[in-house]
Amino acid sequence: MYRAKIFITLKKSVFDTQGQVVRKALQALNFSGVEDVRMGRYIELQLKAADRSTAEATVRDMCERLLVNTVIEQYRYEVSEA
Amino acid sequence: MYRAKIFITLKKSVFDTQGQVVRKALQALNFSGVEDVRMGRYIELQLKAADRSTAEATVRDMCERLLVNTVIEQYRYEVSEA
Amino acid sequence: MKFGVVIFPGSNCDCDCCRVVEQVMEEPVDLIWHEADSVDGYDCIILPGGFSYGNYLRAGAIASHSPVMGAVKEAAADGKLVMGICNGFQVLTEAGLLPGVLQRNKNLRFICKFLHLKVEHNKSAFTNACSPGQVLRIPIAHDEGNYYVDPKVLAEMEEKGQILFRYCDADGMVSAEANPNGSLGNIAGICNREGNVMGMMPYPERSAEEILTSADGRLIFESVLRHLKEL
Amino acid sequence: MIEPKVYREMGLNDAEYAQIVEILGRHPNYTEVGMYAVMWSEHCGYKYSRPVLKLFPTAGPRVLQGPGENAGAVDVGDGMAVVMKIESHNHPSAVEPYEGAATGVGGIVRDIFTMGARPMAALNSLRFGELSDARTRYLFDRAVAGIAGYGNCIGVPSVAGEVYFDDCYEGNPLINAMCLGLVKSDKIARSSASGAGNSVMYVGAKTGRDGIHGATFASVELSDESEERRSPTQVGDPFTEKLLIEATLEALNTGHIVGIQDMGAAGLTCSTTEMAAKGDSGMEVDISLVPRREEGMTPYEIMLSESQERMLLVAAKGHENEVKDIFEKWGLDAVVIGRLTDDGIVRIYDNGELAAEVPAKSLAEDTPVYYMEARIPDYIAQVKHFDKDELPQIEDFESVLEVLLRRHNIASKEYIYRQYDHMAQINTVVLPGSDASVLRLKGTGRGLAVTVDCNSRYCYLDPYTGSAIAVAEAARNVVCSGAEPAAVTDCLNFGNPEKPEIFWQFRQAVEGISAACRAFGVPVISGNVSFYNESQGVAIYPTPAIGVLGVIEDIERRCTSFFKNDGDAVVVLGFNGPGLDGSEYLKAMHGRVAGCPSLDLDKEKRLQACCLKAIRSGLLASAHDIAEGGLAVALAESCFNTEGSHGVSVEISSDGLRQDDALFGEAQSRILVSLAPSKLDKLMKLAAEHDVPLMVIGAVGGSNLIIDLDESRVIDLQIEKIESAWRGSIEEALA
Ligand SMILES: Nc1ncnc2c1ncn2[C@@H]1O[C@H](COP(=O)(O)OP(=O)(O)O)[C@@H](O)[C@H]1O
Ligand SMILES: [Mg+2]
Repeated sequence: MYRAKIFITLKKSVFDTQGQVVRKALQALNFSGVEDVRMGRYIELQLKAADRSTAEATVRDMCERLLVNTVIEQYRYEVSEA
Repeated sequence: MYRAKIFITLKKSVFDTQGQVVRKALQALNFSGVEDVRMGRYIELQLKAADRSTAEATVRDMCERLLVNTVIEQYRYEVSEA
Repeated sequence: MKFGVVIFPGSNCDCDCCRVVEQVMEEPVDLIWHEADSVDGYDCIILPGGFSYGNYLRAGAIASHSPVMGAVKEAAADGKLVMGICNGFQVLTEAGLLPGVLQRNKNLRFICKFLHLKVEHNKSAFTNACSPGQVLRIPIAHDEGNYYVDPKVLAEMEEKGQILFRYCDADGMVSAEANPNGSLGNIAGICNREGNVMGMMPYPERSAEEILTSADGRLIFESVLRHLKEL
Repeated sequence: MIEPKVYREMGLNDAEYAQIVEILGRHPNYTEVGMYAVMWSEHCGYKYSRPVLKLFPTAGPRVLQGPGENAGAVDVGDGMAVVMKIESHNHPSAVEPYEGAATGVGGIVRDIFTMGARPMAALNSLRFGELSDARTRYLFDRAVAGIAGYGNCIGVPSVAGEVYFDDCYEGNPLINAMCLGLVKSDKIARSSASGAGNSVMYVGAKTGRDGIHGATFASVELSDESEERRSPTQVGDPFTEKLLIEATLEALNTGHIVGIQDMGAAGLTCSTTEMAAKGDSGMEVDISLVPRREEGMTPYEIMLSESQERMLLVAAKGHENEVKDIFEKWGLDAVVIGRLTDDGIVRIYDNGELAAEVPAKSLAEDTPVYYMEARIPDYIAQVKHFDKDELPQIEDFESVLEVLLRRHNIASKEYIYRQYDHMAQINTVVLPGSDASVLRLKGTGRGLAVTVDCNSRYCYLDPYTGSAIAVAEAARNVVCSGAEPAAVTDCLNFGNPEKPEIFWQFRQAVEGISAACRAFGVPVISGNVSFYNESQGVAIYPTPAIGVLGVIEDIERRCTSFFKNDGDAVVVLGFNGPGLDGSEYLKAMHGRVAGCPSLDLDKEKRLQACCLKAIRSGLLASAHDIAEGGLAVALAESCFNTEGSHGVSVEISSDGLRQDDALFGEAQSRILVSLAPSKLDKLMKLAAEHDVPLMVIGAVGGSNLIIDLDESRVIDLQIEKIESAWRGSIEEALA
């Protein structure tokens, strides 16, 4: 059993409209030194795999095929034994 | 300048509807060994702070006051120098 | 009886509420800007539906920190009536004025449709013009209306009569099939322990005129007026 | 001196480049070439379509603004005007369906409030491949979610629309968004900028490197290359759009705004040159003042950026601060970036340094125009060869009806409109699901009926007739709701116009639309052209989506398509005839797309007049256009009512037609109505007056759909059962 953590963010070239609004909201709450807020998604899952590198390949495949909208998003992941 | 990464997930006691849907979708794509998919949010931001421990305290404060709904969500964060 | 309808950036049902209060109920109403620091002089404050701050981050989260919400909290503590409709309900839970949270609909999609609500009891400021168990035909339109609250809190809410509306079928049966969004206990509307702050996901102002195929939503506004007149 | 490779890549040919050199009397710089290239693209400059579009009738007693502005406008009484337009967002949606569809909504909504009108309703017209294809399911689901995500957030109800599924759209889906808004007739805002010395202001979201080449991108076929070109995809920010709506309407209300234009395709280039050209003005702008969210942007990038949710406006000198204060109150940037001049030249400075200097009209008005060759495509002769008698007879009409009701082109579209807030602003008095949606005009006793329609299979078989049918059907839908058609907006989706066969389709379609509009006396007040809808060199069916707005004089006399009372008489009003050509039945049961649909404009006009009169006189309980799936499907659809379904029982005879044609044929100019039997006499009289045939075929009642054909019972199905099949079909396909 492996545990994967997947971090998905908008590509740098894509404008993060949510992040902008959240930054302003934080500033309005007097968190004045905040900058460059990027809103992303975070997925945790468990998967069965023969070994770590198979697990990693599977996670990458899942990201490409379903979890990530690769037109506008980028991702990275960490796989560890569960 | 510090960079914070914030990971927000639903508390274990709260049913993760979206996670369920995604697990089923993955299984439909023949990712059969997948279990326990949890969908969360991931926020990256930069902040000015006198030192690391102030930065950490500020991030915690942001989470408690705005970024996290502590009725159903839990969070953890990592702060590093940017 | 003076009503105030709050406008947050992104509110979009403020005009609908005003129309119903002014044209249908024939009572005076003002719009209140989100930066206002006082809501004095209003007997009932309405937080309208819409997408305050685009519902970015979480529905209602950013609006719940608006300056006006400080004033709304004070008014609520003074016993003034506060009612949140749809996004307004989300703002009230985020602000801590009502217990629980509104999560994404179980089907993960926005749902707009007419459905039925069962009025749990008529002992509240918001339901006294209804009969207990009355079935109202009212529409919903939301993405995040799936009510959740800690089971312990729920038990207490049930006991204190804080549940005001539940989704039901046309015959008043509260069933899983009649639950549009996965809400715990089919909950569609609640109030606080004191009974002066109410939140509901369905839109009473969208069903307050016969031409809109139902005028049942009027009963909510009528209840408020009755309550205020009896004070 | 610009390399030919560079301007060609931007979409200009050598002759066009030479023309630019002649206009300027020198070689253009890189920024200028970019500006000409986008403005002279088909998408902005209409270089292929303009001569053809001149055929449209555009005048009429109600018209306050015809084509040529951001949107058209018609008088709807009481000093109020409705502003309306439809626009395509096909290519962006093929790449990123959610954001593509969302920004499509954002763009059309801006066209409406730019005219000073409050957006009151959105519609959409969608085309996809078949839902059996996984990529299509993804495109469909995400595009619908994108329309919902954007429209719901800005509080503009999405009240109506249409969707068709056909393999021809698999590689090239269509997303057309339509919007209408309400404004006082004497408060319509315009995009012409005049008055030297007045200030040019930039308002709204900041500029980034989004969608550069968007307009030229829409003017080429989709290929692998566009995968790269697409890269910075535009993302929508509906929250900012909502603020922009409120701030713009409030600012226009001050009376200090002289001209206003949204920044859509070709961004600042388009808005600066078009506004100046329309007002016979020049303009000086310093782009270093443009609010931006990325560093190091070049003049080229700033002038061509298609970042969303931005507008350009001209404020009367001395009143800039009043305007600025309003935008700032709504949390938006508003910056004076330049001023108007009177020499007709647009000068772009970057920090005081001249970056571009071009005559406004040479970009915005004097664009090259091409008279393209048109040639009849080979397939036309083949599809015309259609001998009905060769079709095998099908005996089991019950199962045919069940198949048709499940066809995604016929099944309930509830899966889609459930996701749209269609009630915001509390005007929607006939909700989606009926032939047209009806909006009340608060405080007037009147209402509007709106719809958008196009059966593109008919248009493929015969672009002229098919397009005329699209107008007829949209108008008929509006009439069935009790409204008099008042205006048309059209979105012309076609393949590559440089191919003579495509250009032929295009011209035929415009001629067909024009003929129908003339016959019905309904002007075209706005529209949009989308070419290059091809993938791997194969074009989509010609798809001219037709939006029609109708006015209901007495909102109490509105009508829906649903049967209401047991015992009501069921009547076919109109002209029976052969209708298997291009029908859904022919495609679904025989796998054929063939024949030649037909339409008699004069009969259609009489039918619509008669039906409208009947509704206005309070005779009818329901009226439903007989369209895809023919009479049998129309009967079923009239039975299905969310407020309580009804059964129906009818007896018909095939009267010289094949039996399948009598049941499922799609002959035009027919309306299925129901009414109290006591009113039948009056309806017959009215029909006779209009010289419209009428056939009483049965009565509402029971819990089944029963059809006796030529005296034998061919269909007897439980409403409950067929209704749930019809309602659930699209959702099942996605599960
Ligand atoms: N098919 C058409 N029918 C009628 N008018 C059209 C058509 N296509 C374009 N127009 C009109 O031409 C003008 C320019 O169209 P367009 O470039 O799409 O507008 P925008 O500049 O808002 O994108 C508009 O007034 C539009 O209504
Ligand atoms: Mg425009």
